[in-house]
Amino acid sequence: MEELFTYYDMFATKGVEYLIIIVFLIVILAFWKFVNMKPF
Amino acid sequence: MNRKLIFFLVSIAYLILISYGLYSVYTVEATLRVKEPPKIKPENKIAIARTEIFGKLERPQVIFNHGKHEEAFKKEGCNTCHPEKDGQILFDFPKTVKKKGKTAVMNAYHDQCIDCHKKSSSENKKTGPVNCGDCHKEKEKAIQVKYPVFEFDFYVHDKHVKKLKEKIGKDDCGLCHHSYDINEEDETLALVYEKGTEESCYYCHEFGKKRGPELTAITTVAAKKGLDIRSASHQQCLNCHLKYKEEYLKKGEKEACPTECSKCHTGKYRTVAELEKIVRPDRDQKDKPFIDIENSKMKGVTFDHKSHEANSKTCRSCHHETLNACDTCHSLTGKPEGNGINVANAYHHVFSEHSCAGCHNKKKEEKKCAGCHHFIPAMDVETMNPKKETCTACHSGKKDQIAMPKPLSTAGLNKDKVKKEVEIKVLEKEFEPSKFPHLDIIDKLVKVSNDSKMATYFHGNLQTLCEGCHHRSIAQAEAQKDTPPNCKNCHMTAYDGQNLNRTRLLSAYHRQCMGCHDKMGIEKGSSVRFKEGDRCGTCHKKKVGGPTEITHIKNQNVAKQNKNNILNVWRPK
Amino acid sequence: MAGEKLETVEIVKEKDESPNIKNLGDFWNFLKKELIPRGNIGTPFNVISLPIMLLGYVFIVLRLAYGLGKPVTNLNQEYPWGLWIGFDVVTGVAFAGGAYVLCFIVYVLRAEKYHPIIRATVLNGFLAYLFYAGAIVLDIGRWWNIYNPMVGNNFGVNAVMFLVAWHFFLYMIAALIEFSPTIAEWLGMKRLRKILGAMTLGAVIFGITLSTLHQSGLGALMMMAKSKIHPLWFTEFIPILYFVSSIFAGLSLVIFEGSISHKVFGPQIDEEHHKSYDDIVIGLARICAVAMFGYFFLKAILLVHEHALPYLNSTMGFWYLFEVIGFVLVPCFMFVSGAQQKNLSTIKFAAILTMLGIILNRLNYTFIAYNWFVPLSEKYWPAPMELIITASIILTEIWAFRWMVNRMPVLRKPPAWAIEKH
Amino acid sequence: MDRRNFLKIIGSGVAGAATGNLLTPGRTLAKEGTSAKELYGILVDTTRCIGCRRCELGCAEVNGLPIPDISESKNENLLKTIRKTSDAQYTIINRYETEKGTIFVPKRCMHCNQPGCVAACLVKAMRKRPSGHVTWDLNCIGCRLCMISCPFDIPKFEYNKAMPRIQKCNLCYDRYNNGVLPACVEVCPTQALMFGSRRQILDEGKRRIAANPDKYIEHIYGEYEVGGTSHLYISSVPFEQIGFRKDLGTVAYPEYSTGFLYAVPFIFVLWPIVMLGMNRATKKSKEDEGHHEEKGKH
Repeated sequence: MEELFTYYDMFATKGVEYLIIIVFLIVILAFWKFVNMKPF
Repeated sequence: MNRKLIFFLVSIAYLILISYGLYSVYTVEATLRVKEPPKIKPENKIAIARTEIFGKLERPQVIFNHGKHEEAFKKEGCNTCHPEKDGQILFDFPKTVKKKGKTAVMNAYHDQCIDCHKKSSSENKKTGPVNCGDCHKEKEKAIQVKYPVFEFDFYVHDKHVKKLKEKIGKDDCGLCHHSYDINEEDETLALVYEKGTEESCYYCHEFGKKRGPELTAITTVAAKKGLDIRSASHQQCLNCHLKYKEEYLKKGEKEACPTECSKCHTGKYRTVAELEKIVRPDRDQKDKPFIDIENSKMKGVTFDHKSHEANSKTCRSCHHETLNACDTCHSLTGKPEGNGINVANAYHHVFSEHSCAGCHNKKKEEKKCAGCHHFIPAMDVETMNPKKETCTACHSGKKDQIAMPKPLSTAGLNKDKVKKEVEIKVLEKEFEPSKFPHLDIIDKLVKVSNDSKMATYFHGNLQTLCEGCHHRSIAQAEAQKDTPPNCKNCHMTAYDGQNLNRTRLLSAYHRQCMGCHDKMGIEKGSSVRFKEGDRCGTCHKKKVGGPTEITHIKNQNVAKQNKNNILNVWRPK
Repeated sequence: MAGEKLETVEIVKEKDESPNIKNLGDFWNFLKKELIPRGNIGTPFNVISLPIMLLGYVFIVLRLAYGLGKPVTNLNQEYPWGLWIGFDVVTGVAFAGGAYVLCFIVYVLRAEKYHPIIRATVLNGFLAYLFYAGAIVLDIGRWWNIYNPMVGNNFGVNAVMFLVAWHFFLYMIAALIEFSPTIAEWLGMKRLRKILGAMTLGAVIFGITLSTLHQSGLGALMMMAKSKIHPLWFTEFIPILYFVSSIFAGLSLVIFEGSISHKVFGPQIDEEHHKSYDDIVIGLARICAVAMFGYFFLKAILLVHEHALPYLNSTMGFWYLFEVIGFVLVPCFMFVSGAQQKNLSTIKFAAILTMLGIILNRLNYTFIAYNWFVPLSEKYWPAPMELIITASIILTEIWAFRWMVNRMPVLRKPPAWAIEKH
Repeated sequence: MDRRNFLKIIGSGVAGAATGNLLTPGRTLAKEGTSAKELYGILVDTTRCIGCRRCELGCAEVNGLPIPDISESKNENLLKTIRKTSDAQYTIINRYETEKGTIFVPKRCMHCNQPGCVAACLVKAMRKRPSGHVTWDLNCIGCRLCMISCPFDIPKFEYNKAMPRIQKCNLCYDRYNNGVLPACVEVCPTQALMFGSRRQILDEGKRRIAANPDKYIEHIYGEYEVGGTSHLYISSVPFEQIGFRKDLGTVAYPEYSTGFLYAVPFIFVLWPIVMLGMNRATKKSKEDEGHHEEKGKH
């Protein structure tokens, strides 16, 4: 009579997280270059 | 210089953002619980969402004003929008869907609506919108349009029977009732009508929860034709109504043969009492069938079918959609048709609406019964060794005769044994003893019992009523004792250390009395009363040294006792 | 220290002969001599700060007399922790993080470039702990029991608070040891100076470990408030977030504080330090930027990880975005561009933004996004007395800082005898 | 009781530190069945409570709190608002209007099997007694982390006292030691409260639900919530309608802090090693570093 049992996928977000990591790895390269650019 | 200016502006911007943000965050109202989508009165409107086809909608649903269109197309007739098949209008929409699939249906909708609107606007008539936003209104997104189910009760049934009779001169139930011959090869001839085999529409036209090979076969056919209960009944009723509407209008009977949604789906339902006088449809059922399952252990039951007809709104409420006798589907061991429920449970299952026991339990929940009965656990075949009388009440084994016990009366009561008024002094420290009008209550109960036929039949004798409060007290034993069956005979004043769950006297009284008052809806002395703040007073008259004074005294004691204990000293705010 | 009065900056010429202290008597005289204020007293800073401080001390007495509740603080049953924990302790400690980061860079990684500011930073960190973390004594309801986590027989070893308390205590000692050579130089205790100097590396490493743990520990305190903190802020990784944010929080405070003390104590600072200073700040800016960049992505991942995306489109959501973008991403890039164009003002501005962001972040955890769903009537905001007490604590710390800087070789070169190569 | 424990603490003093109190982790690992002692608690049947507020009276009397005025007139206004337990009231009764009519709900400490407040306390002032009572002691330093860590907002702090205490229901621990029922249970006129071992009250709750399935909803609040509580509720309406949070989850609250706590020793071992290593590694690359500085300069 109470709420039904629903399956809660605790790993639902993993895929996106990995995507973010990939993005991060790419961006960090650019960022690192940017940071260590010779001051003008 | 320039940069300084920029910094200044940026910091100003940040300041504003922070202060505004803080303000809005502090004044945010909690969004912990979701709120109900608003319902509107369905004034012949229809919410077109068709989520069963479209799934999640890209645009808000359309609230379609059916009434208006009906008005507009009086002359043209329903078939302007609704498809027609061999003289019968099928009340679904759109008229023609080219092929399957979401987009096809969507286009069909748009074409049919918008084309018509365009057309009539080109004929510069007053017409509906053609732009998306005018039909798919964002503000109507969450609105729910729910039509209450129409109940084709005995009153309506009877009316139809009479009307049709005076139309065709004889009563021909075949106009509505039919059954489907699954073995018939020729589809067109499959629908047959045979007198005395009428069923409820739900029997074939409600899908899903059907049992038995034959019936499932039939329902699948019905499903293939898309004749679920909704469309089937609309088709059946409305076509007929449309046919006769005109001539009734000529006669000036405006109300006859309604076709607007809200005329049938009123949401008003007749009560059993209102329907009591109506003659029930005759399907040559017996008045007092003798139910006797062969080679069953119990004696047969003579069942007063007639009085039960009068006390139920539809045949379906006992017979499921089929109007067969119970034992056609429920055998001693249970068959697939009967959902595997054996005959014993079919009659005695406590929580079913269709079984005797279940229905009677529902009755016991009614105000006037619940007072006593909500304390008495529901009894079914699983109850261990019930009293003999309990079974024989129904299982008399006497064919065609029902021994109706005579109504109860308090005449025979021994007035000096049965107190007129009982004084309860359990709380006399705080209150005056509360007076319990013993005899009046008995009289009241007797009256209640006598008013109901069912109660009269099952209560049998006065002792039964006593057991409502004096539960577990055996009449014979009480007769020999000279002390009355006091509550304190069993319920001790203190807690039972061994069994903390045993009810002690204090709670026995409160729960018994207040429970009964609650259930019987007697405001006075029920816990509902606590709303008005008038609490103990109703039963316990105040006395000096009552709660208020006690509170005061105790408060001083606590204060005193706290004085000499610095760490525990309590300072009022 | 509250008693002593301020001097404007005035050149203190190198003390080549430092006091030689034989016994307590000498020390006492020396201290008395040192405690005497120097230079003029009526500077605007003093005129403003002194009354505030004194008022603060009065209020502190009030708080001890009348308990925590109104009128002193606005704390209520819904919000057990307010400004004193949220700002003084949690944020203050985060700002003190600069000490351990720089120690790591200088003593562990031997980036000598940052050596000139290490003493000031360590001193700053030490004082921050002493005063801000000391403020916890005010906030603790039953302060007379404060020794219980250290002495007695019921240690709640399972409690995060227990760790934090001990780490505070130990880290203060570690920081003191790190700083102690300076004091020794001030007192001219040559032998002691040697011993203490030898102890530095050990103290540093111990200190860094402790900092790692209690910086994150402060976050871990909030772990059991799961049902109260808004899902956007609550994650199982709060400790890590706190640790990472403490890195750039501390460094940006170092930048900020450095820029001020370079104005105020300018004359004490020798030439080459002055020259190298810009370079140092730029370097710090770079470190900050990278740390913040990482922090931002951590936030992004956690946002997804906690299934918190749906909340973004709400008032709290916007507040969250404002915090993450406005106070992490923006300053991050300001730092970088500032470093590019060797433009200190940009960097300083970014530093200020970052510090603001940290304050907001910590306050979010303690009372803004905490119990966010209670009605406005039960919400908490700092009471005036609370604010003044906080202000007075900070000011006191600044006074102490200034006093020590002016007396001890913090910014100026240590006495000749003390310069040893490491 | 406070004083007694207080003296005990003073008495044992520092010497007690060695008595293994340190060595054994403080968290109570109370599992029914496995331990000879059982957790005790109260089963609250919200369908029986009639909102007479006698429990508030009894509780206040026993615990030396201000006696609430439970007379009719007062009651009315009080019950209009949904109240919370306060530093002057360990237990309160709230009134909710639901689909099944008026329902009165007594609220007090849930006495979790794994209490957040206990896990949060750095001086073991909050303690989960072997008998299941969660009690507060005078060695508390008043950091109020227990208030933050309690999923039910039960511990309350006396803000307006120079010598404040944390105030919360302790299930009448001292009465329990004297073999007396908790005050609220003692005075309840309808036995809406049933005291007993958690096993008993859980069984009883299930029995009642099974006996009248259409009266109760099939859920015992506290059976699994926050890892199980010794204070159980059964109700005729879904619990969110009578002011219970359904989003607390079934994880014991201390579990949330374990992640950090378990990491601490490892970091204490690893960090020094790693940093010593770094320090050693950077030693050689001296001139290299100088080189860097050259770069930085121009």
